[in-house]
Amino acid sequence: MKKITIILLLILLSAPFMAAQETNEETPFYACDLSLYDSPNDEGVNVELEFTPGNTAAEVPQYAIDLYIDGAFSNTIMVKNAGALFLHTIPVDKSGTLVRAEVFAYDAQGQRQGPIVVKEATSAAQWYFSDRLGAFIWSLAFIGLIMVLIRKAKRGQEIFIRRIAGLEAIDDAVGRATEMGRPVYYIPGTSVIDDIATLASLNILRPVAQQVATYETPFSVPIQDPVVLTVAQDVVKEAYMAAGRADLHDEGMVYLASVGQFAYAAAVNGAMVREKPATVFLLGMFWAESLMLAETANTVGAIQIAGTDSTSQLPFFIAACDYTLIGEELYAASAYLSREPLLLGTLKAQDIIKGAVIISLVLAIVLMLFGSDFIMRIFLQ
Amino acid sequence: MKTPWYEKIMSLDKKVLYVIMFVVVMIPLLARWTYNPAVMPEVKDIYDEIEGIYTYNQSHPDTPQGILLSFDYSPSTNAELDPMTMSVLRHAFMRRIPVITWAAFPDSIDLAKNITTFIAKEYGAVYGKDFVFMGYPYPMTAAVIAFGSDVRNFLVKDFYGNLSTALPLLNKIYNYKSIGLIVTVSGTSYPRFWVTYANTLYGKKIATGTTAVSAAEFYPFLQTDQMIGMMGGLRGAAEYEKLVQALETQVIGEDIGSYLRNLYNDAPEGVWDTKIYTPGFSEEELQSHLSTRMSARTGMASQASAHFYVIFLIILANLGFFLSRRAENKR
Amino acid sequence: MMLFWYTIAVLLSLAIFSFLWKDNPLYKFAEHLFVGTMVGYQVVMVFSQIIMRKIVDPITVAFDNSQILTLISLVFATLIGLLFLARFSRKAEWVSRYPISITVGFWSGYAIVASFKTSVLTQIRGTVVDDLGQPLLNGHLIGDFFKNPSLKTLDLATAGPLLVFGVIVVLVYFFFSVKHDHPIIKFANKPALFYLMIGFGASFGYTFMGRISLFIGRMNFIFNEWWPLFKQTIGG
Amino acid sequence: MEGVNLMKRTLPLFLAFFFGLIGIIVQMVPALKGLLDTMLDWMAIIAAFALAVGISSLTRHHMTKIRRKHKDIFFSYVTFIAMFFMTIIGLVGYFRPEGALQGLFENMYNYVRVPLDASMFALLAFYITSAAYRAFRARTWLATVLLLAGVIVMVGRVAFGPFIIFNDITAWIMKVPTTAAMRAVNVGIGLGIVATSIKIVLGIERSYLGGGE
Repeated sequence: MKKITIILLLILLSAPFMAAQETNEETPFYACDLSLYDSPNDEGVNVELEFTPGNTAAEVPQYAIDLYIDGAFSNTIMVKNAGALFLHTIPVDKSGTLVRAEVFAYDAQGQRQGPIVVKEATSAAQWYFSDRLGAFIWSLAFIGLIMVLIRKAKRGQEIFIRRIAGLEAIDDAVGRATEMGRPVYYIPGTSVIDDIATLASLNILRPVAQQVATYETPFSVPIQDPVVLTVAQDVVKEAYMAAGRADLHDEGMVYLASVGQFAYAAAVNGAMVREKPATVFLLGMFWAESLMLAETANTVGAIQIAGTDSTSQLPFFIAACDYTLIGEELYAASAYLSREPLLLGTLKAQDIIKGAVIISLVLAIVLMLFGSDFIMRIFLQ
Repeated sequence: MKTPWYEKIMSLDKKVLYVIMFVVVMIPLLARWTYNPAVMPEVKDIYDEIEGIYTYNQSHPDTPQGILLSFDYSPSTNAELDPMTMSVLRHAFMRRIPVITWAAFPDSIDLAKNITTFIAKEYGAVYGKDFVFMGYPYPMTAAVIAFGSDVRNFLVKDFYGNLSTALPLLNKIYNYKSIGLIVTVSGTSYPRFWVTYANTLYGKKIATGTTAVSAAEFYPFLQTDQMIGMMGGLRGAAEYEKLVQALETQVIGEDIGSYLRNLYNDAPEGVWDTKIYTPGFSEEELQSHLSTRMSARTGMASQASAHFYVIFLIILANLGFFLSRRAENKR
Repeated sequence: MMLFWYTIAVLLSLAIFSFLWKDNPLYKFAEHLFVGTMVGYQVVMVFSQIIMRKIVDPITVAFDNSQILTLISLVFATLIGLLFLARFSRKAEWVSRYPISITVGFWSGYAIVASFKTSVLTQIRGTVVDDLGQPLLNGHLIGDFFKNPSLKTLDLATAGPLLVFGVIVVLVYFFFSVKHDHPIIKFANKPALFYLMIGFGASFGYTFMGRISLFIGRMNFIFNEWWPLFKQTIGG
Repeated sequence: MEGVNLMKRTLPLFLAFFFGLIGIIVQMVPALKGLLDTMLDWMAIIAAFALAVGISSLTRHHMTKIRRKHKDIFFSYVTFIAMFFMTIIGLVGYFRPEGALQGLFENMYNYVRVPLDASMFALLAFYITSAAYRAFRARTWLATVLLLAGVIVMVGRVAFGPFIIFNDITAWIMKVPTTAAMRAVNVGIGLGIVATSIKIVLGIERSYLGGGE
């Protein structure tokens, strides 16, 4: 009772001075919406700030946000009241940093009021990308399945693989070059080694080189990227040795034609017109140069066996080449050609995962018809 | 035995195809044929939006709305995209709408600067008052968000090193409130980025100019009104160019040549900063200013004749194919 | 001076175009010049962007600030890179396999989760719902068509289902380890090829326009940039 | 012999496995962004040295021509001169950015490299014509579908007046069947990439090391 009296007295006394503030306490005049939170999916060096003004620009033309990092004042951000959401990312040095934001309002007279809102947040490092978790689990399942199927394949279980026309044609295409006494060209795409398509192509290069070595046909592998060059040199050399024709191997077969896609295309087009290969392999990742190489090969009368995982270049290969490996057929080629049980096992695993993906697609669609996004959340996240 | 004609056309020498192709593309280009496109609604929408800004500015002379034009393309796609930026700038300068331009990539800085001043000069636009060029804002996301509050804090200086706070235009137009339209011209997926930030966060109107190849990617945004309009490829550029030329005839008159020649005749000294451009046109400059007024439509004429040439070839090849197959069946 | 460089650009362009007629010394010259210039340019880029910016500068900084770990990391990477030079010796050639297997291994591991997410899950998601989160198989839209049959409502009602059907049949078409006479494969075969051929034909036709623009762009350079400059310089 | 084999075969396979694991981890763990940055720097540094191998290969290719007195011997010299010229002016320009050579380097870039690039690219206008002429023939029902889709879209791209209907058909073709086909192909490619990557990390696929056992 005594306390209340004192408070009442105090309020009465201060009333003339604090009239403005008093109304504030009931329904605060200055308003804004501030949220401060740790940035998701990072190593803990950012805190996100979202700020929406709550007053009109006439009432509060400008806000100021004071930032404190681990208790020490860092800087002030001035925000013009545009009536719109203001986003800011606050960089900090390390994870576990405490960030405090205090919002002040500048009234029409330019007086600083507040702090009207204070918020805190601690930056934190995340241990996994929440949005990549689904893909990670699928990949783990894929790896497990490959292990199981490889074991089966090692025990000698037959694995059926359908016919892939483009790969069946390799034999004839190399044979044709031999008969005509003209060279075989192998172009492993124009990308770098980071591109898995390049690796897939280098995996096909080995059996092709072996074939060429056995038939004693001239061989040429022009390359665009130095790292790919070193790998391709090894592949071709070992293939010639495996075919027992190390004597035919020449270091100059695999060479750097040029760097840069169009300079490469210019050089290879020139080489093709001059040497008139009978067979040209275009396997790997291509960009706009795909059609230049394919058309020039056609002009000199070569059979072209093409394959790429670039969907934008596939139409050109389909139109201009004799045989085309579409997308995943390129990746399946090394298993198909070698018939090695280990590789065939992974191909089977790939089909099973694909089946699972199709089934989840169908289930997700059916469940969506009933308004449930269960599959979407769990399997297709 | 003589080969019948239909067998011959099935295996025409490529050289013949190439030479005819060359001729087919060159004739419209040299003869300055222009293709007269039907204007698609998505292109007309951009035009109407800018006209809307003009009407608004007429009634609000002290608080005008401006246009932010972002050069989101590098020189490799300039054949299709230059005519778009030129037409949009012509439209804006003709209507005295304040223009802010910038370049999204380091190698588009020169291109953006050249085109902006090239067009500004045609209408005697004054740097700092009628237009500003902000160079290459980096990082782009931050710059786009900075426009939500006050871009002068983020881009402290313009491309030429002037303080942003010293430019009259930027003191009037420094955030999205006074930007009537954002135009992004790009051969990349940058328009998507503009939609995400400027449209979704700030509700700004976005108009896009894009290459023929990327146009399909952005149609869904038109349907949902996240973009108010789109110019797709050379054709979209030709449509806009046509609209702008019609407007120019109405505002300035038929004879653009003598308009340009007389533009700086009794111009006062010191209005135009010679660091930006020198007033007056040489005859050669005049020619290029005139020819860029129809470059999309002459390009489009070549484009259309190339398309019809190829379709003609395809029909020819199929005719040959059918006739030879019929002859074979008879045998 | 400007004219000199512009003229070189025009002559080189014409030399490249001459290849369409037949291989000739002009093209050969442009081609070999192109190769040499590009490789030289690459050397400069590798030197300035990698050797200087990623090796020399950071090592200097790390050395000055005695950041031992950074220093070790950089020196180690450089040593691995230097192993490529083992290629020049016949005996130690195999040592260059180390940098190769490190690069190949890292990029392969790096690709696994990323590819699964972007190429598989995101694409499949896009087949269930569209950009705005609406299901592609949408009963309402089909209902709308029956209420108000027109081309527009027909398109809206069928676009989703046709897309979903297409994705599934094409996916099935590429199964490797299922025999051809399997009923599902047999069923999917024709529609899948139909979708694929439309897709490839349309993409081809669609790109055609852009490719012509490139040539027009070159010709514009010659006639609208070089020629006026040439006239101006020679005439004046 | 055992030891050499270990060094030649097993260690590279182990390195691929080890760094493959790192690749997976940095892809999944945001907290290890620092490691990711380090690895990306490493990859750039390592790849830079391969250029030496590349240049030696290019040099050998042209030296062979010169030694054999090939009829194109002159052009091989062109390549060499261009390469050394570009390298020298570029490197000198790097150390003296204000000097004349830097300007020359930029001019070489803008007026030699850029037009050559653009002209090669522009050749596609011709190649795409001859490819269309050859491929778009109604040989089988499949080829007919390819042909029709191609022609409709080509007309649709430049349609005017009464042909404007082709525009709508084009939009539909691109939106429905083309998206479906490309999407399915992409999914297959994604699975192929994942499978190939797993094979490499696990050491099942070893052709890139020359192959064999």
